[in-house]
Amino acid sequence: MLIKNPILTATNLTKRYGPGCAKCLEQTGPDYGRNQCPVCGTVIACAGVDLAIHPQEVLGVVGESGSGKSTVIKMLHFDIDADDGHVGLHTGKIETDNRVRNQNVLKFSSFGKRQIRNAVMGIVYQNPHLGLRMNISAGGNIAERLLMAGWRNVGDMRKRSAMLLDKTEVPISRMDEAPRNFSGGMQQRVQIAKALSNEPVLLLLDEVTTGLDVSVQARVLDLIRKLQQEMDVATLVVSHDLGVIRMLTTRTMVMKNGRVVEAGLTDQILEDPQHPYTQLLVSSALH
Amino acid sequence: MSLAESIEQLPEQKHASYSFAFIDEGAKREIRRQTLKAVAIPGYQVPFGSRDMPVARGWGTGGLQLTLSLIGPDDMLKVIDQGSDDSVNAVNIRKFIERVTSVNTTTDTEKASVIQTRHRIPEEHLKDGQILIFQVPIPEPLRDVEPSERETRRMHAEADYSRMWLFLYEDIVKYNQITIGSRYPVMVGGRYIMDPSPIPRWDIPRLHMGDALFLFGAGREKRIYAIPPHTTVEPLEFDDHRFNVEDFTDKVCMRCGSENTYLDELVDDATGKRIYTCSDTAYCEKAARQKGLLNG
Amino acid sequence: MIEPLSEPALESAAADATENRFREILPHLSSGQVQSLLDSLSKLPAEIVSNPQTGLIMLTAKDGGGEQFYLGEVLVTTAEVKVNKSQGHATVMGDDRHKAILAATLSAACRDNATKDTLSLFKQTLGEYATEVAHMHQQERAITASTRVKFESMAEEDPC
Amino acid sequence: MAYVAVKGGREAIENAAKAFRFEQVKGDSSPIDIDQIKEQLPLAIDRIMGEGALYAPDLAALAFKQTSGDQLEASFMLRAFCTTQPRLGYSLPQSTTEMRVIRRISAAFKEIPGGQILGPTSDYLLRLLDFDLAEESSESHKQKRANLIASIGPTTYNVTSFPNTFPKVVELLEQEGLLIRNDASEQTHKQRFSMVGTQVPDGIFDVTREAISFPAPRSASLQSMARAETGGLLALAYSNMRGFGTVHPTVGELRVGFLPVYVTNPYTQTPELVGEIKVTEAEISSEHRDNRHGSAKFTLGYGLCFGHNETKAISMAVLDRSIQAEEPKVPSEDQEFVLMHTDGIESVGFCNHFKLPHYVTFQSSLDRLRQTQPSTDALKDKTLSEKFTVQTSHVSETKETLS
Amino acid sequence: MLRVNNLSKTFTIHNLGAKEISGFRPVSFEVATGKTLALSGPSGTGKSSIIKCLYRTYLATSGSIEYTMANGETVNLVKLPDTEMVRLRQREIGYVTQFLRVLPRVSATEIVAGPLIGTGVSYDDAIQRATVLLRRLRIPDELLDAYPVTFSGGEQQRINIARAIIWKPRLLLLDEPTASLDKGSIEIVIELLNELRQQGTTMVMIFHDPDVMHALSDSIYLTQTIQEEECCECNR
Repeated sequence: MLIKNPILTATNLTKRYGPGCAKCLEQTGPDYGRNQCPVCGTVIACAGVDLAIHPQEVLGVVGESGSGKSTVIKMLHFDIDADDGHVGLHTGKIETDNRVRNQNVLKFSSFGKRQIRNAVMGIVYQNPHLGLRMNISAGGNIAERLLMAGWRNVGDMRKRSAMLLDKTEVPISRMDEAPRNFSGGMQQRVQIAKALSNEPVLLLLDEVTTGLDVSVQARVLDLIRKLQQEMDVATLVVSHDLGVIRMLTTRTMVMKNGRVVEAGLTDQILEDPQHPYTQLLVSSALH
Repeated sequence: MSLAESIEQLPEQKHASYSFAFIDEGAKREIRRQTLKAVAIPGYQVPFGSRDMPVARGWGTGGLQLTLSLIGPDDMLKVIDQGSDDSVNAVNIRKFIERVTSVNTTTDTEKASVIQTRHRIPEEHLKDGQILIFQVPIPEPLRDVEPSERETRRMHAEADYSRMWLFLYEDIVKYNQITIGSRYPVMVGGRYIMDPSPIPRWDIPRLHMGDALFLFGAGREKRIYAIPPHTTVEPLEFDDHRFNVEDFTDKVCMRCGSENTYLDELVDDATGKRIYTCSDTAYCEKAARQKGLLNG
Repeated sequence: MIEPLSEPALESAAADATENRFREILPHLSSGQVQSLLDSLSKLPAEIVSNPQTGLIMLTAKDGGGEQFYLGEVLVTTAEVKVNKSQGHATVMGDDRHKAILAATLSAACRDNATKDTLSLFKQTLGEYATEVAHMHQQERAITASTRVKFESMAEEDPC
Repeated sequence: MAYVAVKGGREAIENAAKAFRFEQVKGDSSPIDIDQIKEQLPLAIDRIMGEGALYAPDLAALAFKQTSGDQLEASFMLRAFCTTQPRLGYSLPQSTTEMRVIRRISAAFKEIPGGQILGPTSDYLLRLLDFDLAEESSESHKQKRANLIASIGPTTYNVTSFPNTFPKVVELLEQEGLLIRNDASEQTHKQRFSMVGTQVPDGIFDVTREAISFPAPRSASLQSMARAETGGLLALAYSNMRGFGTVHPTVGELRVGFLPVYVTNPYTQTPELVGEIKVTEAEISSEHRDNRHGSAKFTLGYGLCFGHNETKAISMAVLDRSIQAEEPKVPSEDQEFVLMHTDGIESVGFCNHFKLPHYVTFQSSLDRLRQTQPSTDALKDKTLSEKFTVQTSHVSETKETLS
Repeated sequence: MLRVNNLSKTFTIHNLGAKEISGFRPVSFEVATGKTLALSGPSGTGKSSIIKCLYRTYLATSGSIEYTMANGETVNLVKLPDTEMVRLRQREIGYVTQFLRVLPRVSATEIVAGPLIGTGVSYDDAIQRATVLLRRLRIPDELLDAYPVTFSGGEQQRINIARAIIWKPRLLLLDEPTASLDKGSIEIVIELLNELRQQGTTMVMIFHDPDVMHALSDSIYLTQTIQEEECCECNR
């Protein structure tokens, strides 16, 4: 059977905070219920995480706070440097360049990483302050990514910004207003518009609905799902909320104490969880 | 010889004797080395161990250190401030350099081999072999969008200039034009965004593909950077919002009659009317003399 | 009373007792005193190798944890003097050529076997100044000691 | 007519300098002797040397006199003087444990080994004007000295039992394991150039020879603060202590005294005593919750400066502690912010440079502003007085439209 | 096309001290291409669990499910990598239950058109075909653009069935999709499923109503009660 190659493969993603020692990996993880090494005090934010994201698919990562799921997404977006691991890209967009093909992009210079990020990624953070400049107009926020990609025509950028804001259901009349004045849900929609502005191959969503009112959460989720269908962009969804995972994803990884404890089809994870932690997570969510 | 005799023969101690060009030789060598690096990487800000000068930080110590480390006895020096050779600070700096080097000075742009300037490029075309040294208060073009030096250095390293462009974009959104007056950011050699020092936009086009060497010294901020001859220098602009210089349409210098120079705007005490004169006073004088407007 | 020298200086094999003592006292001498000490050596066959140089040394300090950093510069004068075949070098604080020459000369003389024993007048004068400096130090020390806060001792007298 | 004269600048400058000198000599009093300044105003001299980063009391006194008592200007003169002087070498690394102490107190412990020594301090003096000082003569001056010596002199106190050196108070905390030391092994910075004729020690940053970049090694930040302006350090340290920060300092130990200075003798290769310099040292401790070990510990802040300047040493120690914050949340925790804004010479120069003419740039801004204003063309040829009236009415029109 | 060999499922409930619960007695059966098989047996014999194992919503504990794909290649659905299973669900295997599990705030036609769009049909075309199908299932026009969450049980089931059959899967798994339908509706469903059958869709099904079962199935597989010690079926 012909399976399209994944656009991103990551192996052994590892991030630790602290000096590290020989016992760090042995004595942490879900079996011990901790991610801090009892010997040297190092915190293992995540270790040995493998994942692959295929074109157009939506992969979920679920786990409680401190499970390492946000660390994973931030390492993939190069927001934090991985201590170990390999990430290869096969997006079909930038691999014509031999410097990217078959390379571990984690080892790239920050300049190289920035170029990759600009070319193929979009990210939406839980906290809009991380993804948006609150004092810059909504249109300007979107234009920033276009400027990164080399756009140099104000009129063209404004057209594209307007189109994206329209798509994400932000009134175009507010394009020149700063997101500081917007509601949380609207800020999230501007963030999504910004993330999509460079037509990313990979969209990273980090707890995008956490902190929003329930009704607003629903609208943002609907929007993401709609855009996801329309734009066929591969998406990594990180959330502690099984409802979000159920609604958006087809495959899911479950993380605890910095490790992946289980991975499978989302309906299987929800209906036939294998790992004790997943069973606990599912039973507490459903009942 | 006895100790008493030996002491007798000691030359008299001279307290106020400074070495040529004030700065000690080791420091001069270092500044030259950093200058060479700056020339090799056009537009890149090279950190250097800026020395304390006997003029205040912010008063041209960067330009002064460049001038003093490069100047030789055969050089012909010109110093201007606001385009004028007789502006107080220009006078002060020229006096100091004369005192510690005894080089010859001139007001004639054409004759000068080294020109130290604050805020202007002379109107006359600078030739191959001439060096124009700018005094720079704030060498970091990204300072207005990012206060942290650590962060701006990262931005330069990664050519992450979107925030600078965004600043210009927002300006256009708010005011329908870029509101930067002087200190207009430029892209040098297609790689580094550079602060051209607070020269007016009028002077920006003359940095592009010039014949002379442009050096920039920021003493307080401890940075040297350069535009070597024949380097592209492009003001940041959008396809649909072009860079433009100050508008002096229909205005002429009342002293020399020049129609295409950067002008100072003055208010006539007697009439209260606005009048204009060339900012570059040496050029103005030369032009006036050529037109027979001045004697001598 | 002059403080004893710290370890590194004492360990120096070449250091001469007179020179060490002189070194301790030197910073506290007035220019007149320096002059009379120079006078006591005036007959010494001494040649100033190069003119005394005023300049800076960077003071390397250590913080509580031993981390080294530069505290600031100290104005010093250095001199090199040759007595017969012995070279003497000295660095003294301040812009003071005579002090530097004096110190360098003494350093050279202490290393020169021929002149080593002709320093009696110098030693005598130095002795007088040392007493004066020591007296001054003792005064300062006493003043410092007088500002020590005395807390009542809570502990029983040690029976041993 | 105009701001900057086309001609005549040179003459005016020279006369301005004369006018400045005239201010110093126009009174009838006799000139001050350098020694008088040095001996009778030692704290001023200490500050000048500290901020000028040059230990040279005679030059500091001279500079103080020359600048009419402007302490920052005097420091500035010392710095400029340094530029003209060759660097002959580096002292041997000197620890303050060998300090000849004249003052030494701890706010952490009541009784400390060696005792609390108050030394020469004005801390407990009432800040009341002493009008007797207005009536001093050489004789009364000497008499005062004699009286002071007599009242606290050698006979009264047993000097022999007075120790030569004192143990460090913070070591008491260290022995108990209550202290996290700064890791001295982090000195990884290498000098990128070497001076002619002198051996430059590795691993110590020298801000006088190299431009600082961030994050800066600790040696760079200690040196920067040691030469920083007292008031600048105080303002930032105060902001932290007062609540815009988390350092709650306890002065573990404050000492004032004399530090021996050694260099290596080029012939004998042995340490050679050059002299001694007065310094002030402060070690402050602040409680710190350590995430790694989950327990609270004390961390140290360190301050050391030329001369007797306790405000500076304590402020420096507080800032040394605060800028070690991993994620700066307030200005005083941001290393770049603290180090870049506390140098007195640099900030005073930049502040004053705004006095220089800026009209080329102003003209450029004017051009921009006029373009953004509606119909200013009509105003251009009017006289100033007319212009003001027009502008006023323009503003009121706008207001009406808005309301 | 489908060969189930000694398939079993045991649930390990870790929160109850790793208690093991059997899902069904091991089963083995085959279904040829274009044929339909009904699972029949008393309630509690794990019929739904078997279907879920076939769809990989449950992970089988042992045994194999050999499935021959459209390209002729045979794979074991128990071991198939997740991503390939996702692809099979998009291209070949459909699944329908009596419960509507769909996204909220999506209109009836869009829900039904969804799988078609997934196979590459244009949005407008897919909506058009969904509308036709829903009308055939007698969904009133005014409900076509409404959210099915608000529909009656019977209407929801019809939406569910429409969604399952519109894209004509190669293998359709049905788990009581007609449980609460009225007789008229059931007849339409039977008619539609028979049309699918004639077009070659293979089916594995559970129908409580024997009439429906007989109307649709070529053969029947009887499921058996789990042994006493194996306890009851998991109530999931």
